Amino acid sequence: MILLQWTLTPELLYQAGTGILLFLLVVAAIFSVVQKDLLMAIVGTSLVSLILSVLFLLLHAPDVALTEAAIGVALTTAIFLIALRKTGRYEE
Amino acid sequence: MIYYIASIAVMLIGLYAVLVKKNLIKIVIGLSLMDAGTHLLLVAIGFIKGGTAPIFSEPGLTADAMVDPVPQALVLTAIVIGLAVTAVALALVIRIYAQHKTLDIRKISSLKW
Amino acid sequence: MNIMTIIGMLLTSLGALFLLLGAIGIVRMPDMYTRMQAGTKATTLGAMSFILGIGFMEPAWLIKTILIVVFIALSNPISSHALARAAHRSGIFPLSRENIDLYKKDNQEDKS
Amino acid sequence: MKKLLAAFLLGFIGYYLYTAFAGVPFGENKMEVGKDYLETTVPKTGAVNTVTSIVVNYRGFDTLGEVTVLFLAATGLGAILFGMKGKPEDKHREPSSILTTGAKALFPIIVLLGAYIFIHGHLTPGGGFQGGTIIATGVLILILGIKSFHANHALLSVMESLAGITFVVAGILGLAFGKNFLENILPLGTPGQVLSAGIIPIIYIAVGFKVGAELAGVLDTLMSTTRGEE
Repeated sequence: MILLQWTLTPELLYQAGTGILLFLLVVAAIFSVVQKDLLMAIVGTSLVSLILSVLFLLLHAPDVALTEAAIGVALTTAIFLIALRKTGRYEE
Repeated sequence: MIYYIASIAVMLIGLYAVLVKKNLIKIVIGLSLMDAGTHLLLVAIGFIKGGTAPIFSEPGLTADAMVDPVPQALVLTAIVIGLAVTAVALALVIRIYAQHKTLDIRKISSLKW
Repeated sequence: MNIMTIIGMLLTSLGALFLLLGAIGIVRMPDMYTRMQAGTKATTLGAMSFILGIGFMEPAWLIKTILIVVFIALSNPISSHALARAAHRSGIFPLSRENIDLYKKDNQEDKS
Repeated sequence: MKKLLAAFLLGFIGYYLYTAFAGVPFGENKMEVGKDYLETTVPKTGAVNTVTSIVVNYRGFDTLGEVTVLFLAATGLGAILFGMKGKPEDKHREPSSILTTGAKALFPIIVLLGAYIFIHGHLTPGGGFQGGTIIATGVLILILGIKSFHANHALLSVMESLAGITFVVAGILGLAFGKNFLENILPLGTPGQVLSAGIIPIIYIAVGFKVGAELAGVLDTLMSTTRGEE
């Protein structure tokens, strides 16, 4: 009976979206750690940064979201990829 | 509350990568994951329910209904420093690879005694 | 509700529809190139009309949104081109029965 | 064995972190410092964005240290990779003509976006670090898109030094006018205008140029390193 009383309020949608984003964050972090292909692992860290930037926006921190989007998603990934090009791609 | 759990989980995953993984790039990835978890934790501490962003962009916004700006300024600093740390660590990794032709930390043994 | 808001609502609905079509296409399409065609063309149009619709709903932001639309129209095709080229270079070939691969022929002509 | 030990340690640390943060209420109170900054930021500093006024004005000394750390990182990276410069030997390196033209067309727009972000740092979200990073991303697009492109390191170092000197001089001017280091000496202006907030826009523009030059130098140094196996 309690379940029937729930209505689809914006508050509930907001909380559900936050929960899904946090779950995806943890999943992307685990993915980037267990993946043997280092290129995929770097894509995983980039995904972590992207979700983190959306979460900062939800937490009313637009400055931090902009910084994370510019530094975490773009530049850190680029530096990782350059370093991967100079070394080996697969983890033994 | 769920923010705290998720950020602590991300920090622990990064710590696991630093402790267990043998590949140097994986270790740097773990360091950057620990950074990310700390940033989320700090910003989540400063959050206030029903608050707005700490920018007085329109008339009528009052200081009472704003989230805490101090953790955001701290995290802003921390992200930039994290980028610097990552860049220097990856430069070290490139140098080690040129010297030893491997990224496996078990095979890099010239500094052990 | 004036005419600008209605135009903006129509444009944002159109953009959301195209973004949804792009997402369905990425799931549904069989190989890399067709997937990329769904994921870049449809989302380019979707994002452009979505942002332009927001510009119509808030007329103070119209100039900035037009600039963003121009930037998306410049940058998104270039990035998808680079992506497709990198995929072709790294050995992913189209999954089709006829095996028409004009890009490979072009490359060989360039090199000779 | 090692994994088991690591899992045990992680459980230990996780439990204590959780108990430490279980007492911190989520989304309720505000620290006194933050409250004070929020109340005094518009009358004291003239900046509308509170985060910017904390980063540049209340904790300007901190930002000077941060910029120094970035400079040290760029210098150290150059020192670590010293002597590894050479021609990249990849055969797939050559960019297509679409990419070259697109990079040339996109670079001014990206620099414009970065400059917009760090000039409006005290009004809208963003600031010197973000704008500088966006400019460095534009330089990365140039490096990827144009085959024979190399960043002019002399120009970059001149830009970076001038920006650093501007920051320090803006601080010392406060001392010269009988106030503290990095204290505001210019009129505050109307909050919400571009030309307001005293020395905050000047410092943030300097920080933007400095960060952009440093990160572009870092990217160019990393890109022009050889693979290391000869």
